[in-house]
Amino acid sequence: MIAPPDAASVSADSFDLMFLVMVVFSGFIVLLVATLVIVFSIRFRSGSRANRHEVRRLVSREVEIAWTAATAFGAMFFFWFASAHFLRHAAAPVDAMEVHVEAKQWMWKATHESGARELGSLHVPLGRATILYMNSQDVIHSFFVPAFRLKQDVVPGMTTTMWFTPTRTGSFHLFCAEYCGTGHSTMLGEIVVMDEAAFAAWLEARPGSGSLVDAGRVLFTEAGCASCHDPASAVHAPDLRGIYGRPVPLADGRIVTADAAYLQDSILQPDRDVVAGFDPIMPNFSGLLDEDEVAGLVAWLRTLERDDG
Amino acid sequence: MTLEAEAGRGRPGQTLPRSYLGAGHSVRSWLLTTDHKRIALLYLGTITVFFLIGGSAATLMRLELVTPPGELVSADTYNRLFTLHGVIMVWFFLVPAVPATLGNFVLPLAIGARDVAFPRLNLLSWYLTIAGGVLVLASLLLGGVDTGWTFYTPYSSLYSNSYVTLAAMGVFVNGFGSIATGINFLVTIHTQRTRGLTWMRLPLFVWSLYAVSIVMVLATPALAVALLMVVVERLFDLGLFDPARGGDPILFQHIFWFYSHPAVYIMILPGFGVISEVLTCFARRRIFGYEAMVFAMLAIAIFGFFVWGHHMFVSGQSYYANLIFSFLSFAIAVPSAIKVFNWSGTLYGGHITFEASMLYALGFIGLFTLGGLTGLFVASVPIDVHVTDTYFIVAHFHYIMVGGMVTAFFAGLHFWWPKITGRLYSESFARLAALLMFVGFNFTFFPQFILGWMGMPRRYWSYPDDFQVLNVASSLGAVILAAAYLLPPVYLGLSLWRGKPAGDNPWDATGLEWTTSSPPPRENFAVLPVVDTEPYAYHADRVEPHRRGDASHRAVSQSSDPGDDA
Amino acid sequence: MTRGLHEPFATLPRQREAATFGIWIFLATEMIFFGGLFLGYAVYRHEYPAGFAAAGARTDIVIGTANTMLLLTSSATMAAAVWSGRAGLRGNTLLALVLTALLGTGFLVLKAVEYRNDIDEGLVPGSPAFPLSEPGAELFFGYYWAMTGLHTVHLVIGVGALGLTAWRLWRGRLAWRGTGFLHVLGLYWHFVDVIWIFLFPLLYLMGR
Amino acid sequence: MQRDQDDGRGLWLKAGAVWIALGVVLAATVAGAYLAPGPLRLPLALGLGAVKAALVVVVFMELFDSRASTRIAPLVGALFVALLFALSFADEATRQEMPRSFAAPPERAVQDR
Repeated sequence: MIAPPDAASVSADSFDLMFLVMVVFSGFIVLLVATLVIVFSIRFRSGSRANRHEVRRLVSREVEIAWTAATAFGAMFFFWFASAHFLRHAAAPVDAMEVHVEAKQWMWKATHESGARELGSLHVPLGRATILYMNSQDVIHSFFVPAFRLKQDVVPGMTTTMWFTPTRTGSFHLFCAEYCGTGHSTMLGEIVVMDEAAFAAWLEARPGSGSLVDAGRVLFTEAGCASCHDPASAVHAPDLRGIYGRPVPLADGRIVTADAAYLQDSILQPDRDVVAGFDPIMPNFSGLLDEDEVAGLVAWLRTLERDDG
Repeated sequence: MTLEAEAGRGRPGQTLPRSYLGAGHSVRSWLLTTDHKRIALLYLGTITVFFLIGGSAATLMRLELVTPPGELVSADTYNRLFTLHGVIMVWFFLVPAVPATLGNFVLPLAIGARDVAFPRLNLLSWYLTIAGGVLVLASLLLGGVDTGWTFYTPYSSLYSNSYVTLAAMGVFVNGFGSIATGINFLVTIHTQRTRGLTWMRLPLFVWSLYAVSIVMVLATPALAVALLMVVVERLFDLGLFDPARGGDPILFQHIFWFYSHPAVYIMILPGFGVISEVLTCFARRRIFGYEAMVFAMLAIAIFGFFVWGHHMFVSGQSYYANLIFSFLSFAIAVPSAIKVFNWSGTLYGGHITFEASMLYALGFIGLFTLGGLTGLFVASVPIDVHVTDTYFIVAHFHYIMVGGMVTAFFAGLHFWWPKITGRLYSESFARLAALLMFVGFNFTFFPQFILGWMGMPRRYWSYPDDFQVLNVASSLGAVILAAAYLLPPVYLGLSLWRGKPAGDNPWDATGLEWTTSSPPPRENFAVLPVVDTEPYAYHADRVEPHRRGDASHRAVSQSSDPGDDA
Repeated sequence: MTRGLHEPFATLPRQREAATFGIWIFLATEMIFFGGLFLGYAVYRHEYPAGFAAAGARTDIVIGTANTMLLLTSSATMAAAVWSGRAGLRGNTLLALVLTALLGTGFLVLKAVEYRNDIDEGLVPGSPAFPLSEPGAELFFGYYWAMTGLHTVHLVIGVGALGLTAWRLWRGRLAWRGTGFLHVLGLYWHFVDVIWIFLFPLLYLMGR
Repeated sequence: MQRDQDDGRGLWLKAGAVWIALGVVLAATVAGAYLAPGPLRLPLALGLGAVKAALVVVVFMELFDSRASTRIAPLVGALFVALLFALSFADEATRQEMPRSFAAPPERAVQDR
């Protein structure tokens, strides 16, 4: 399907207009050059009876000056056109909602002003300016939301910002656009735009909703565990059903029992005790999940065993 | 030992000396040669090998991208593939392709010189390229590099656990080859022009080599120091860009792009020169606006250094820098546009024939125009914010580098092949390859503009399903393109055995290189030529347009050429 | 046949001009090569003036100044070598070349002592014994090592070239008359000296 | 190739004179680093460095005895270093001032190789 990207922010609409103007202009120039080349090629092909008089120096200089001036004018026009748009959208409104975004190989984590956190997704209210303050814990990442026509690198050692006002509800792609290592193309997320009321309700329900097990179940999907550990996943990762309490053979030959401590270590220091037959590809979640969240995940894994019998 | 001292040199009427190809057949006579023509052939062999390696990597990537999930290769392998493709194609194919290969062969001939100013340095350049290539290939054999050709810190310096040091050193060493070539060409053009060949009589190909040498000499050291800083950071933990110690990863990008943006012009400027030679020859027309073309090339070479920041609009650099670099990037559109219009103007009033070189040249104008115009998109900050690091950028720079430079390389290779080898290739096969390349190229890369606009990020091993249709289209085009690239080695290779003798000047071209025999003798000219006209005097009496007719006419005129026995 | 004349040149003066032009272009590339490191230094100094002052005060000003004097002296002897060569004074040239090489070696010896002291004091980025806590101090020493290290590599190459040249001159294997070879070598040597002239105040005199 | 009849005393004197000048400027540079008022130290040190460099470049390297094209080469080199500095500082000096991190300080990741 070749469909134009969703336009879901204020700047996306003005981007689309500007893009269209440039496409039309470029199309015109391509047509002009192609016409010149093709018409001249046919008319002045060897053996044609076209009139081939010498182009006088004076004329050729005038033509030269004319198209140099025209190009210079065009270039400056587009600079003004683009920069005016850029400056209009440079500064965020003072009342913008703040969200802090942490990037890490290879996941996104957002913290709302209320303290609510989410992994791999970002919920924002419709029609309200939102500003993101972004930090990276390791390498350079880039926060890219095609539907907003916005992208900003997230650089370790500094804070970068990005702001937008969503204009459509729905769920949109979030990509990492700066190459960041093995999992770069799986460093995905979604931006969920909700109307104000739904967002308020979502935020309300966010911290400590339900039991530890429920939190763990939600997190198992949201933090991206399921994308690899689901039995149907294409990634080669251990199946976690019934893992709790079982002996696990490790790559270095040892055998350990998958108790709570082992599961917790595997989430926070995945490189330490790799299961035999699997590559050490699991990302390190330390710094992204707090103690409660890890505890929730472990609790959820425990129930998995019970369900399986 | 002076050349003048050799007995019997330079006397008119004497039988022509043996061709440079016959001046020795041992391996040693090639590996220790200081003849610019032989060094050019060494480069030709080298870049062909690297082109095949880089092309294979590209083919594998396109195959992987046929389906949305990563199925063919692992993510790590894919990352190593695109890094390898970039590193090899940029530094071991595109940068040496026209300057060190065609330029090396043609430059001394085109200015009526016996050789470049420093022949031994010229050979050293080749050895540096080879040494760099060996290091890069060694890193490939050990397990590859996964940083992307841009080597961004801190990923390259602190996080990547691949063979970054080895590959970076390879590029570093190769860079010195590039610098040596640049110095050599600058000094050659300054000191070795033959009598009467004033600056404003230089063919545009020579001017383009002059401009590109300036860029090579001034830009490459920045790459060298950027990579050196990454290497010492990896080896000695000096932390030059380490954010944990207060370092600034964006600083690396400034130094890197101070080289790598001008490097785009290293890769395209010589193409401008080649196209100017080919167009004028097959249109039988003086170049439209010679002076403007010269100044445009020099302007591009110099202003190419002012615009690097447009690669960094979303990097976290300051708003003010974004505006400054955006302005400067728009400014550089002007000289590029001058060139396109002047090439079109050159066709006006010509006697145009459509040999393979000419087809490549005409294709170049179209592809470069599209590549250049999409440059306006990335020069505008708000548009670049959306399209940068997506397939739009991939398509944009492939239009410039493959659609532009590779097309120009083939145009030049076909144009000078009879001079290099003394043989004519099959014109119909060559035309077929040219058309196939044009079609295959557009088929491969035009869909990528749309993909980027839809938001598909680059360097993705797997991708959401919405992008599949265009990815399949692009991969299909890549098959055509790959097939087209395999054609020239076949028919050009065949021409060495089966090709008709070319004669000294098969295209009736005006450059000095066409006044000596094909292939040229070791010392290029029996008597150094003297120049008394401006270049591209196709309108002059001695090359009346109607003299060039169909191929049969040319064959007759060749058979009367004496002394050609290559 | 003129000794030292190479293809494709017809006359020695022309070849000399070309060689001079070539080496000057090379030196221009070297300026940009070092320029990248100077830029890094400048950017971080702009960002962390206090850290850079504190770190700059820890370098060894005695050895630094002595080394600067050694290099300045070697530049004078190098110039004497080039001028002697031009005047056709073989003995004088040889003497001046050897002196220059010795002064360069002296610099390297002092630098080695200084490096050892630096390591003993833990003035190495990432060292557990790194004595300074100001932000940016580690970056200063990162650049200190990178810049002086790169300069030292250039100097080693220079001393090697000087030694080789002196030996070839002594054995009569060098076409030194009129070829401009000594001048080219001298230009390289002086350039390495000029780089140090700027490194010295930036690395040793800040924060005194 | 005419041979100079003197034993080269002239050239040693010339080199010695420049050497003394260089030594004096070096002494001034070191003294300035301790004595000059703070904000002036860097420009003073670099200015005196430029004087030393100019002595070496003009007298020892004989830049101005060369052909015009040769003289331009180092000038262009210097100009492009200036360009690198100017445009990089156009960014570095005008960055938005913002705290380095809004979260916990980034920890060093454990590196494999």
